[in-house]
Amino acid sequence: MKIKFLNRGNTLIASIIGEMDHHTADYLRDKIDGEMLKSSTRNVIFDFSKVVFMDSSGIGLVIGRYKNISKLNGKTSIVKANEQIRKIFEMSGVVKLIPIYDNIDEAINSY
Amino acid sequence: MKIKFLNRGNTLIASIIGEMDHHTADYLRDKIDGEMLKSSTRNVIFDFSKVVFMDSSGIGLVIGRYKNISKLNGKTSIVKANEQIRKIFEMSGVVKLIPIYDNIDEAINSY
Amino acid sequence: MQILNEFKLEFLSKSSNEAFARVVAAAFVSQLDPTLEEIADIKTAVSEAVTNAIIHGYEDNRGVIKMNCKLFDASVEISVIDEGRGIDDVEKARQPMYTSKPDLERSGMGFTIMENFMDRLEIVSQPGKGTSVNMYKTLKSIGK
Amino acid sequence: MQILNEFKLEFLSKSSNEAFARVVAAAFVSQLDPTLEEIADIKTAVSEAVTNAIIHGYEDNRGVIKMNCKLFDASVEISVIDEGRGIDDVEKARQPMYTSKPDLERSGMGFTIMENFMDRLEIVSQPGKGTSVNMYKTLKSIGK
Ligand SMILES: Nc1ncnc2c1ncn2[C@@H]1O[C@H](COP(=O)(O)OP(=O)(O)O)[C@@H](O)[C@H]1O
Ligand SMILES: Nc1ncnc2c1ncn2[C@@H]1O[C@H](COP(=O)(O)OP(=O)(O)O)[C@@H](O)[C@H]1O
Repeated sequence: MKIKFLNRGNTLIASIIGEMDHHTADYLRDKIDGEMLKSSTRNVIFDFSKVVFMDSSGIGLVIGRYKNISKLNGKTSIVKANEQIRKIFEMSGVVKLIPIYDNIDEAINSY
Repeated sequence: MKIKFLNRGNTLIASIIGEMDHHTADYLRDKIDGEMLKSSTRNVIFDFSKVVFMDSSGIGLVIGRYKNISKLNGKTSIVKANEQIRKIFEMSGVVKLIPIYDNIDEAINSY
Repeated sequence: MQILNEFKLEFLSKSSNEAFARVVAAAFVSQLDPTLEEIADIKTAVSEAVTNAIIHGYEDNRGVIKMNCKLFDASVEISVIDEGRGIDDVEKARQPMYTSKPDLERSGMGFTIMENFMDRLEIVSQPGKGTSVNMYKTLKSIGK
Repeated sequence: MQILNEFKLEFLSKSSNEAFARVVAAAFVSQLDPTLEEIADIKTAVSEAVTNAIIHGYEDNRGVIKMNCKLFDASVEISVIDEGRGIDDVEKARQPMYTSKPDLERSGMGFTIMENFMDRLEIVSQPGKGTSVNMYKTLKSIGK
């Protein structure tokens, strides 16, 4: 489990690498929240291209960040989630709050 | 588990793909012995380049074929075994009977 | 229905065993040669059940989780059992988005995911005694 | 020595479970972050012990094999237990190249491999009752 950050304008791109479950959620939460504090970021894009597994702990993590970001009028989106992870986001209604895009440019253009 | 055969002169090249253990040994034995009967082969080269796991069932399998081939004055060799599999062949003394080569040409040139 | 293969596993309620339990279930079920999607569904359902045993059942205290698995011709049965605090109201617990631990950023979607990814979900729980989650899935890919 | 993590597994003595047992042991031990070589050694040793339980212990009849595993700081203990026919002469059985089943093309190298790939091998067997193989390995890669 690893996470990498990249800034594009006032958007933070968080690329998660590995498996997202309850075991790895605390680590990811700390890293993302820490990075949000550091930078002058408004929006966040979760890059799922290297997430090989996610269960409902991942929903909790993404929704938690979404709530914080929304309070500051920022936008949250998800890009490059695989079929299985898309299924989970759709089933849980997350997609009604957080759009899923095919790539980062699409997400940024929508802001 | 799969096995592919290729003839080069009077040498049969048996390329094993997957895991060699007690579970897969019967299948491999049938295939190899069947192929030996069909063709006019004298020598056999076991191509281990795609063997990802082997335990002592593999030793039994290789030694068993070696015995049959030797009776008919043929030669047996092993090529492209990974570190772990080499260790097993060395530990068991198989290398004293059956040489291990880095590639198929080397094995054929030694005949 | 004839049982083709079976395992019984016991492990500690540590979060590092969530991934372990998923791998074990996937490795066993793969003997039936299911599709990648079926394997992914089973891994997710197992992950939900085991995570629940750790967070809700034992509330992060040390306990033992049991996972049993049976393979049939073209289907699989998986049980995840804890001897933790149990569930007072199973009907309420099954509802989408219901969670007793919103402070831990739980989404309340665990049971919903198990229900959707498997064909049958049975929850037997006794407050103070523990919870047993039984899941069943037909592998549609088999025998086609 | 403190136990960091532990599992207990029971499965049927079917040859398809040889690969399963290897994957389970490897997945668990990988929590300690060993080298690929250490993982390969452990997989091979487990494969030998489980195969022996199937071929020699139960002689291809249906039985139950137990595999227990404990993780310590930088070492691992794995036991493989059957309730099969047992071993009459353990000293003889441990000798390289000794096999009671040469007709099945067994090489007699199983115990030798377990001994070489693990740091300690203990065999406890009672004829008619079963065999318990206990293996222990320090992971040299850890803490470096
Ligand atoms: N093994 C368990 N032991 C005790 N309570 C449980 C267990 N599994 C689930 N629950 C209860 O059911 C609720 C719903 O579970 P679930 O749908 O998985 O959502 P979440 O895990 O996100 O809370 C949990 O919040 C908890 O109160
Ligand atoms: N679990 C077991 N139950 C009964 N006998 C066993 C068991 N494991 C090993 N043995 C005996 O010990 C001998 C040596 O075992 P091993 O070194 O693994 O070689 P191999 O499996 O090739 O015969 C076997 O041939 C068998 O007689």
